[in-house]
Amino acid sequence: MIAALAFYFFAAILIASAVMVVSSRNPVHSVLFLILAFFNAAALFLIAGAEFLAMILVIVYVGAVAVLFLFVVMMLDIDFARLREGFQRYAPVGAVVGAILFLELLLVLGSWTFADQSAELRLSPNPGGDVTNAMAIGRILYTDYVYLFQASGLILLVAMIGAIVLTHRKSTASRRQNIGAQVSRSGSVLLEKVPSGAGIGTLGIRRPPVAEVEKPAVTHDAGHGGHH
Amino acid sequence: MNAAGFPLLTLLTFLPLAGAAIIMSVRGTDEVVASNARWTALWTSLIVFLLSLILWVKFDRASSGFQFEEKLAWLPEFGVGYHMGVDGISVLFVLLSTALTPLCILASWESIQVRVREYMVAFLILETMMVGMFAALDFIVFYVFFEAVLIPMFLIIGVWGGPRRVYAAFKFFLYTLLGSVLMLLAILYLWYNAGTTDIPALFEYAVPRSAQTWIFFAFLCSFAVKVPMWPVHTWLPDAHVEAPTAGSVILAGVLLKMGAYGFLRFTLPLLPEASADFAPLIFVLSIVAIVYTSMVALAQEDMKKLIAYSSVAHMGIVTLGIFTFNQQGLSGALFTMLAHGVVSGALFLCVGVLYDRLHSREILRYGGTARVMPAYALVFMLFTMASIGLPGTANFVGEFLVIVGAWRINPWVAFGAATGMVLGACYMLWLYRRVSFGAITRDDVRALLDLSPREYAVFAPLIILTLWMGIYPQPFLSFFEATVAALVARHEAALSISRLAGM
Amino acid sequence: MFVGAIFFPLLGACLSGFLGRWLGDRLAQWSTVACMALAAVCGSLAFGQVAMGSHPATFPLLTWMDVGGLEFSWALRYDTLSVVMVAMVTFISTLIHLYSVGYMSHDATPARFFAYLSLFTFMMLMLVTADNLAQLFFGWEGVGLASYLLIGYWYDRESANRAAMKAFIVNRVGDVFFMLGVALTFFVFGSIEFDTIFANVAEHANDRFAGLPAIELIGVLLFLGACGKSAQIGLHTWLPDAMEGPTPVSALIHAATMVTAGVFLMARMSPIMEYAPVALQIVTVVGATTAIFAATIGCVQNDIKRVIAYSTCSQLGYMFFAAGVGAYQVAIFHLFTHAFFKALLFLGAGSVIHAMSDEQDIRRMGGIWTKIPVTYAVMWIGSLALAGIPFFAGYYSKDAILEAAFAAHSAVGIYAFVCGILAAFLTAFYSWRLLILTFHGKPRADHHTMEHVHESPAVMLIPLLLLAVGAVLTGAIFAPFFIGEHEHEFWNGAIFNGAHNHIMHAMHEVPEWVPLAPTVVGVVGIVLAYVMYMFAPGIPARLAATFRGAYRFLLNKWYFDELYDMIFVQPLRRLAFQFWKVGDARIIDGMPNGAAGIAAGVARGAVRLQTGRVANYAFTMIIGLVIFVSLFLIGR
Amino acid sequence: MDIGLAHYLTVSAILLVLGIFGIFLNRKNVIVILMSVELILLAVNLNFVAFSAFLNDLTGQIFAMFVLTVAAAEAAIGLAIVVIYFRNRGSIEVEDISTLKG
Amino acid sequence: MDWTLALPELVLGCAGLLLLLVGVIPKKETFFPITMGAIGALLFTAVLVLGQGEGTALSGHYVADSFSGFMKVLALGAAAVSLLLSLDFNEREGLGRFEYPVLVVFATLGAMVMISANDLMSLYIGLELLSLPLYVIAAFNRDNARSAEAGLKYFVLGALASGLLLYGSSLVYGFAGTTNFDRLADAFSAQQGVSAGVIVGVVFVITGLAFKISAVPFHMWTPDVYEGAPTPVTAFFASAPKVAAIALMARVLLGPFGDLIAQWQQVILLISMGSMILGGFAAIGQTNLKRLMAYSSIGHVGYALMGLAVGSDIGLRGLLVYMAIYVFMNLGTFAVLVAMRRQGRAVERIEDLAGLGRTDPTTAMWMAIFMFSMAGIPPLAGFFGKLYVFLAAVQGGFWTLAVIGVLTSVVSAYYYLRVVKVMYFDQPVGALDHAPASLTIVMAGSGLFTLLFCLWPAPMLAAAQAAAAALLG
Repeated sequence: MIAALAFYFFAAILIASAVMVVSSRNPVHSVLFLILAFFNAAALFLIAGAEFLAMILVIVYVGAVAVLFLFVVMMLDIDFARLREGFQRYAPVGAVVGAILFLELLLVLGSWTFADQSAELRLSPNPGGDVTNAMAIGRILYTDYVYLFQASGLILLVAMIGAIVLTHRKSTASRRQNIGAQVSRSGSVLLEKVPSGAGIGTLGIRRPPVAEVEKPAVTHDAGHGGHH
Repeated sequence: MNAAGFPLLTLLTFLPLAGAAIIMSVRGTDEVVASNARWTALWTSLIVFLLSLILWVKFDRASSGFQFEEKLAWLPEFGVGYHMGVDGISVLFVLLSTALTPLCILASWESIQVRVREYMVAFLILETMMVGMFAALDFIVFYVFFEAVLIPMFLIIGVWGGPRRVYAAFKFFLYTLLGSVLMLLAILYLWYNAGTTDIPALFEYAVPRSAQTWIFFAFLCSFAVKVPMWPVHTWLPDAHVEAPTAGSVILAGVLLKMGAYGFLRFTLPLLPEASADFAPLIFVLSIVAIVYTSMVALAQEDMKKLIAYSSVAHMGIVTLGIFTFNQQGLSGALFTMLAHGVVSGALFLCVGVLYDRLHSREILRYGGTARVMPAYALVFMLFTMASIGLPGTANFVGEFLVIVGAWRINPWVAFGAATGMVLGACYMLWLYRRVSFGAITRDDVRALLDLSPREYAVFAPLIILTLWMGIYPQPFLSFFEATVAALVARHEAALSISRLAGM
Repeated sequence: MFVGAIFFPLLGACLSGFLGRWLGDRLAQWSTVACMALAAVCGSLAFGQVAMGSHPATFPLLTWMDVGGLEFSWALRYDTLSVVMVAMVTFISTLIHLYSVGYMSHDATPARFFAYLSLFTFMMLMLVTADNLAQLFFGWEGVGLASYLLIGYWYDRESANRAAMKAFIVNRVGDVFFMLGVALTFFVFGSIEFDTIFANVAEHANDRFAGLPAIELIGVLLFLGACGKSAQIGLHTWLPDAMEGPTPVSALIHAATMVTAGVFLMARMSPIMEYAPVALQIVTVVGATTAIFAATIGCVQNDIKRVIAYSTCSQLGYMFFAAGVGAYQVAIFHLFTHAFFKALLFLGAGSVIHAMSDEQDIRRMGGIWTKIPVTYAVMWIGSLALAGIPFFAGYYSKDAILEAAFAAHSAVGIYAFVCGILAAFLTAFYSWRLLILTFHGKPRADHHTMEHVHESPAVMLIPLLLLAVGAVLTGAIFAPFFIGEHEHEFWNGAIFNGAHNHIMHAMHEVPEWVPLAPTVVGVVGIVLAYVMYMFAPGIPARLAATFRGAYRFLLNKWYFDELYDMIFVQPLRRLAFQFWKVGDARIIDGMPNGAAGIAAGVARGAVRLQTGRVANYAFTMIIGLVIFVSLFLIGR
Repeated sequence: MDIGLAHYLTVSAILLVLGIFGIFLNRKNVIVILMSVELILLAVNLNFVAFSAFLNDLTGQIFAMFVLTVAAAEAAIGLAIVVIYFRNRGSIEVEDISTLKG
Repeated sequence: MDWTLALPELVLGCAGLLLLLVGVIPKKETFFPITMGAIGALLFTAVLVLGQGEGTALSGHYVADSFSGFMKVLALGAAAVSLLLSLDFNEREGLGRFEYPVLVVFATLGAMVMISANDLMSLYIGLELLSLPLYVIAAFNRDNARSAEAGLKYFVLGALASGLLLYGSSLVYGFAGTTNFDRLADAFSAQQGVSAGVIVGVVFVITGLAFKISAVPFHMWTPDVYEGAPTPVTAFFASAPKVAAIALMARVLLGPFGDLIAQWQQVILLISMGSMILGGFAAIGQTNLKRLMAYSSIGHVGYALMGLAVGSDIGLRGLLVYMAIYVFMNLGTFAVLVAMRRQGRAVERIEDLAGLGRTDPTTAMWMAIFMFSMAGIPPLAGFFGKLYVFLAAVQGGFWTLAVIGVLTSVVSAYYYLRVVKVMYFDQPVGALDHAPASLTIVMAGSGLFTLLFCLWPAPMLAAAQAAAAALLG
C-alpha cells in the first residue's frame, strides 16, 4: 500500500516535472525540472527494486549530465525574454499525434503477459536471495557483458574525443612572424615633397605602392558558401 | 563451334570496343587526335564489316534455327548465359549495323570538327551495342545491349546535336527508358517462371494465358516506343532533328529496327495468343501511324523532321506486317525494315549533305539545288523515289509484301497501308520539289558545290543496295524465308493448341 | 533481239544520264537516238516474228521474289499484245527522240532530257512485256516516275513542278487500287503471274471475297488503277496540266504510250475482265463519259497543247469503252493508230510552238500557214485522222469502236455509242477550230514573233513526215490483222474473249448507217468549225456570252480541279497542320511534357517539405512512426 | 491495490510522449530538445527497469545501464555541438537552425 | 576462448586506440600518417574478416557468419576509401586533424559491432558507437556554420531516433523476455500469436534503423546533413554506416523477427516505396550536387529495401548485391565531388561541372559512368543491382513495388542525366583544378568496377548468395 502510494506520488511529480521541462520558458528552469524528474525516476527505480540503477541515475545523471546541461545553458548566454511564438501553431496537431501514440501504446502495453517460455528464454535471471542488486549486476556486467562493456567504454572515449575536437581550440590568436614575407617585401615607402597649398585636386590621390596581397593559405568556409 | 570456326559474333560485337580503346589512347594535338580517331574508327568499322560478310557467305539459308552460336557461362545459377547467335531474322540486321557504321563515320568525316575522338568512340560503342543486341540470344544480354544503346546515342545527340539538343536527348532517353523498364519486369517474370533467359529455351516455355496479356503490354511499352508507334512517336522527330547526320542515320537505320526486331523475336514467339488478341489494336495504331504521321510530315518545314515523320509512317507498315502473322506480311516487314534502314539512312545523309554546306535544314532555305548540284539531285531523287516505294527500289518489295500479307487478314488494313503510298508520294515529292526544284533565289544556294568524292563514296554503297534490294531482293529474302516460315508455323501451332484448349 | 528491244533504251538512258557530262551534249543525244533506233529495229523484228509469225515467247531473267508461295520473276513476255506495244513504242519513241534533237537544241541540258525520254521508253517496255502483275506495276510506276521527271523537266518553273507532282500523285491514287487489286489477285489465285492467273480464272469464277464476287472486285480495282494512268474522268486532272513538259514529252507520254497503259492493262487482263461483267459495264460507262466529257472541254480551250491533251483524254475514253464492251482488240487497234496521229499532232503543235517562239495560246496565233507549210500539212493529216475521216488511220479504229459499242446491244453499249458519236462530232469541231485559229485568219501575234516564224529543221520534219505517213496508212494496213479477217491468227490468244463474247464478230454485222455515222458527224463538225471560225468569227464570242454559265463550266474543266482542291487538298493541308500543331505538339507531346511538369511540381512540393527545421523533421518522423504503428494495429 | 507493470509502462509512455512532444513543439532553445531526448531515454529506462523487475531478469537493468552510459556520452557530444553551433551563429534558437533546406 | 572470433573488432579497436596515442604524442601535424595508418588498419581488419570463422561468441552478443563477413568487408572497404578521399580535402580545408581518422575508425568499429550484433544490446551499443563519431565528424568543420548545423541536426534527430529504437527494444524485451536474437527467434517461432507489444516494438526498432539508412519518412536529415557536412564526411555517411544499418536491419528483421514477416513487411514496403518515390522526385530541382546525392541515396535505399521487403533469399541477395554496387558507385561519385575545386576553392553546384567533358575528359567520363550506373542503365553495375532486387520483387509477386520501382528509376534517371548533360552538353565555365592522385585512384577503381562488373559478376553473386543463405539459414 505504501509502495503504491509512493509510486503514485513519485510518478505524479515525475510527470509534472517532465511537463515543466518541455513547457518552461526558461531553459534553466527546464534543466532544474529535469533534475527533479530524474530524482523521481530514481525513486521509481527503487520501488521496482533496481537500487543500483537508481543510484547511477542520481549520480551520473544528476551529478554529471544534468549539471552539464545547466552549465551549457548558463554558458550560452541566451536571451530568455522572447516568447515562444510558434508554440501554439503546432500544438493542436502535435497534441493529436501525441495522443494517438499514447493511446496506441496503452492499448499495446495493456496486453502484457508473461511470455510462455520466458523462463528458459531469460538470459540472466535475477539470482534473488541474498545477492544484492548491485552484486548481481556486478557479477554479470564484467563477464557476460564484457564485450558491450568495453564497447561502451569506447563510446565514452569517442564522446571525449568528440567533445574535445569540437570545442577545444589551440590558441591560434597570436600571429607568428613571417620572416619570408618580410624579406621578400617589394614595395617601399616613398618620401615625397608635397608643395604646400596643393590639394588633392592638383596632385591627385597619392597611394603607396601596393604590395602583393597574400592569399590566406587556408580558406575556411570556402566550399560551403554557395548555397544562399 | 559455329560455322565460322571462331567466335565470330563476339568478335563482331566487341571489336569496335577495341577500336574505341585505341582511339582513347591516342595522344597529341587536337588535329592529330582527330585525324587518328577518324582513320582508326573507319578502319575498325570496315574490318568489322568485312568480318561480318562471313555471315553473309556462310549463313545456312535453308535452316530456320540459330547459327553461329556461342555460349559462355555467365550467371549459371540464374540460368543466364552469354549466348550469341543469329537466325534469319537477325543476321541481316547485324550486317545492316556493320554496314551503316563505316558509312556514318565517313559521313561525319568533315561535319564533326569538335571532340572528334569522343564522337568516334561513341560511334564505335554504339556499333558494339547494336551488333550485340541483334546477336544476343539471351534475354538479359539482349536487354543489356538494348538499353546500353541509349548511352552513346544520348551523348551523340546531346554533344554534337543542334540547338534543342538537350531537350531532344532527354526526351529520347527518358521515353525509351520508360518503355523498356516495363519490359524489364516482364523479362524478370519470364526469367523467374521459366527458370532461364536463354531465348531458344524460352521458346519452349508456354507462357500462361493470363500472364500473356500483361507481358504483351510490357513488351509493347518498350518496343512501341522504340519502333516508334503512334502515339509514342514524338521523341523521334525531335531526336532526328537535333542529332548530327550520322546519328540520324543510325537512329533511323538501326535503332528503330530494334523495336520491330523485339516484336519479331519475343512478342510473336513467346506470346502467340496475346499477339493474336491484340493484333487489331496494332493494326489500328499502325494505320493511324501511317496516315497521321504522313500528314504531319506534309506540314513540316524542316527536312529532317519530315523524313523523321516518314520513318514513323514506314515503321507503321512494319508493325502492320509483323502482326499479319503470315509469311508475306512478316517477310515484308523484315524487308521493309532493311530497306528503310538503307533508304531513310540515305535520306538523312542527303539532308546532311545540304546541312554541311549551308547549316540549315529549313526546306524553304533551299530551292533549285538541282541546278547547281545535279549529281546530288539525282541521288536525292533516287532515295526519294525509294522512300515513296517505287518498284525497283528497296522499299517497294517490303511494302508490297506487307500489303499482300495484310490483305489476307483484312482488306481494309491493306487499304490503310496502301494510303501511305499516296501520302508518302505527297510529302516526299513536296520536299523534293521545294529543295531541288524551282528557281534559285539565294546567292549562297547558287554557290553550292556538288558531291565530293567522299560523299560519293558514302552514297555509292547505299545506291547499290537500294537498287539491288529492289530489283533482285531474293538473296535477302532467302535469308529469312526459312526462319519466317518456321515462325509462322510455330505461331499457328500455338494458336491451334490454345483454341483446342479453349473448346 | 527481244531483250535488246527492251534494254537498249535503258542503255541509252544510262549513257546520256550518267555519262552525259563527259560525252558532251551532241554525242549523248545521238547515242541515245542510236540506242532507240536499235530498239526500234529489234522491236520491229520482234513484231514480225511474234505477231506475224505467231511465235509468242517468254524470257525469264531473274527471280524477283519468292516468299511463301508468292513467287514471280523478272521476265519478258512476248505475245502479240506486248509485241504490238513494243513495236509501236519503240518506233514512235525513236521518232520522238529524233524530233527532240531538233526541238531541244536550244535547251541547257539536253542530255538529261534524252536520258529521261529513254528511261521512260524503257519503263513502258517493261510494262508491256511484263509477265506478272508486279513487273507490270514496276513499269507502271516507272513510267509514272519518268513522266514526273519529264513534266517537271523545266524545274525552274513553278507550274511545271506543280504539274509534275500532280501527275505523280494522281497516278499514285490509281496505283493504290492497282496494288490492292494485285493483293486480291494473289489472295484469290495464289499467284500474280499471268499464266497461272489466266489458267485458273474459270475455276475461281465464282469465288467471293467479303461478300462480293472476287473477280469483279479485281476487275474494278485494276480498272481504277488504269483510270489513274489513262486519265479517265475523275483522275484525269493531271493530264492537261502535264502539258507543262516539253512538247516531245507530250507526244510520247501523253499521246502514244503512258496514258495507254490503262487500256493495255484492260486488254492484258482480258481473261479476268471477261469474267467480270459488272466491272466491264463500269469500264464502258466511265470510258464513254470521259470521251464526251473531255471533248466538251476541248472545244473551249485555248492552249494548243491542252486542246490536243483533251482530245487524247477523249480518245482514251473511246478505247476504254471499246474494252468495256469486250472489244479489246479494237481498243488496242485504236491505241495503235491513235499513237501515230496523236504523236503527229503533238509534234506538229511543237513545231508550231517552235515557230511561234514558245507561244502556246491559239488566240495569239493565226495567219502562219504559208510560213510553215509542212507543219500545216501534217497537222491537217493528223486532224483528219483524229476526226475519223475515211481512209485515214483513225477512221478504221474509231469506226470499229463505235460499231462494237453498237453491236454490244446493251444499255451501256448504247450509251457509249451515243457518247461516242457526240464526241466524234465535237472532236472534229475542235480539231478544226484549232487548225483554223492557229494557221488562218489575221496574225494575232506581235510583230516581233511573226518575223521569226520559220519552218522547223529537217531533224524535226522527218519524224513529222514519217508519222504523217503512219497516220495515213496504219489504219488501212493493220486493220485486217487487228480487227479484220486475220484477227484470230494475229492475236494468237493474247487477248481472251469469253465464250459468250461474240463482239468481234458482231461488230461487222451492224446496220449500214452505223459505220457512216461518225464520218457524217465528223464532216458536220468540220463544217461547223469553218462556219464559226473562218467565215463568221463573231459567233463563238456571242455564243460564249449567251451561254456564259456553260462556257465557264467548260472553260474551267467542269471545275474538277477546284472541287478536288476543296474536298481533298485544302482539308488535307489544314488537317495536316492541325495534326502537327495540335495533335503532336500539344496532345501527344503534351503527355511527356505534362508528365515532366508534374514531376517538377512534385519535386518542388517534396522539397518544400524539407523546411530545414529540426522540429518539422522530428514531426515527420513521429508521424511516420504513428502511421506505421496504427497501420499495424488496424491491420492486425 | 497493487502496483502492476501497467502502471510503470503507463508512466513511461507518458514520459515518452512528453519527450516527443517536447522535441517538436519546442521553438525556442535547442538544449530543451536535448532535454526532451533525455526524457525519452528516461522513459526507456523506466521500461527496462519495470520489465526487468517483472520478468525477474537482470538483462533489462544491464540494458538500462548501458543506456545511461551512452546517454551521458551522447549528451556530452550533443552539448559540444550546440556550443560550436552557438559560436558560429550566436544563437541556438530552434527556428534559426534552418539555413540548410530545400 | 571464444573472443578470438571477434578478433577483427578487437584488432580494429586496439588500432584505433593506438592511432589515438600516436596522434596525440607528437607536436607536429600527424593527420597524414594517422590517416594512412587508419586505412591500413581498416584494410588489415578486412583481411582478418575474410579469414574469420563462423559462430556466435561473447555470451551470444556477437555473431560471425558469411553475411556479417560480406557486409563488414564492404563497410571496412568503404571506410578506408572514404578516408582516402579525405586526405587531400581535409588538408586543404584546414580539417587535417588526426582525430578525424581515429573517429572514422571507431565509427567503423561501431559498424562492425552492428553488423555482428546478435543481441538488442549489441545492436544499440554498435549503433551508438557508430553514431557518436558521425555526429562529431558531421560538425568537424567547426568553424563553418553549415557544418555545425549539419552536426546539430543530425545529432538531434539521431538522438530521437535512437530513443525510439531503445523504446522499441524495451518493448521487445518486455514482451518477449529476452534480447538475444537467437532466443527471440525461438520465442517467435514457437509461439502461436505474437503479442502486439513485440510488433510495436519492432516498428520502433525499424524506425531507429530506418533513420540511419535515411529511408522515408525518417530521411529528413539526409539532405541537410549531406550538404552541410564536409564532402569526405558525406562520402563516409553514404557508405559504411548505410551498409551497417542495412545489414543490421536485414539481420534483425529476417533473423529474430523472421517469423513475423507478415507483420513488418507492410511497413518495409511502405518505406521502400516512399523512399523510391521521394528519391526520384525530390532531387529533380536540386542545384547542389551533395544534396542531389542525398536524395539519390534515399532513392537507392528504397530500391535496396525492396529486396528486404520481399523477404526471400533472392530478395536478400538482391539487397546485398545492390548495396555492394551502390557503395562502389557512390564512393566513385564522391571522389569526383571531393575533387571539385576551382582555383583552390571547393565547389559543389551542378553548374560547376559545366564543360567538364572538355576540360577534364577523364574525370567527366568516370562521373558519367557513375551517373549512368546510378540511373540503372546497363551494362553498368547499377543496372545489375536493380536487376536483382526487381527480380526478387517480381518473384515475390510484389508488382506494385516493382512497377513503382521501375517508374521512379526513370524519373531519377532524369537528374542523373542532368549531371551528364551539364558535363558534356554545356559550355565550360572554367576548368576545375586537377584532381589529386588519391582521388583519381578512387575514381578509376570504382569506375572500372562499375564498368566491368558485368563481365564477371559471378564472384560477388556467389558471396552474396552465401551471405544470404547464412542469414536465412
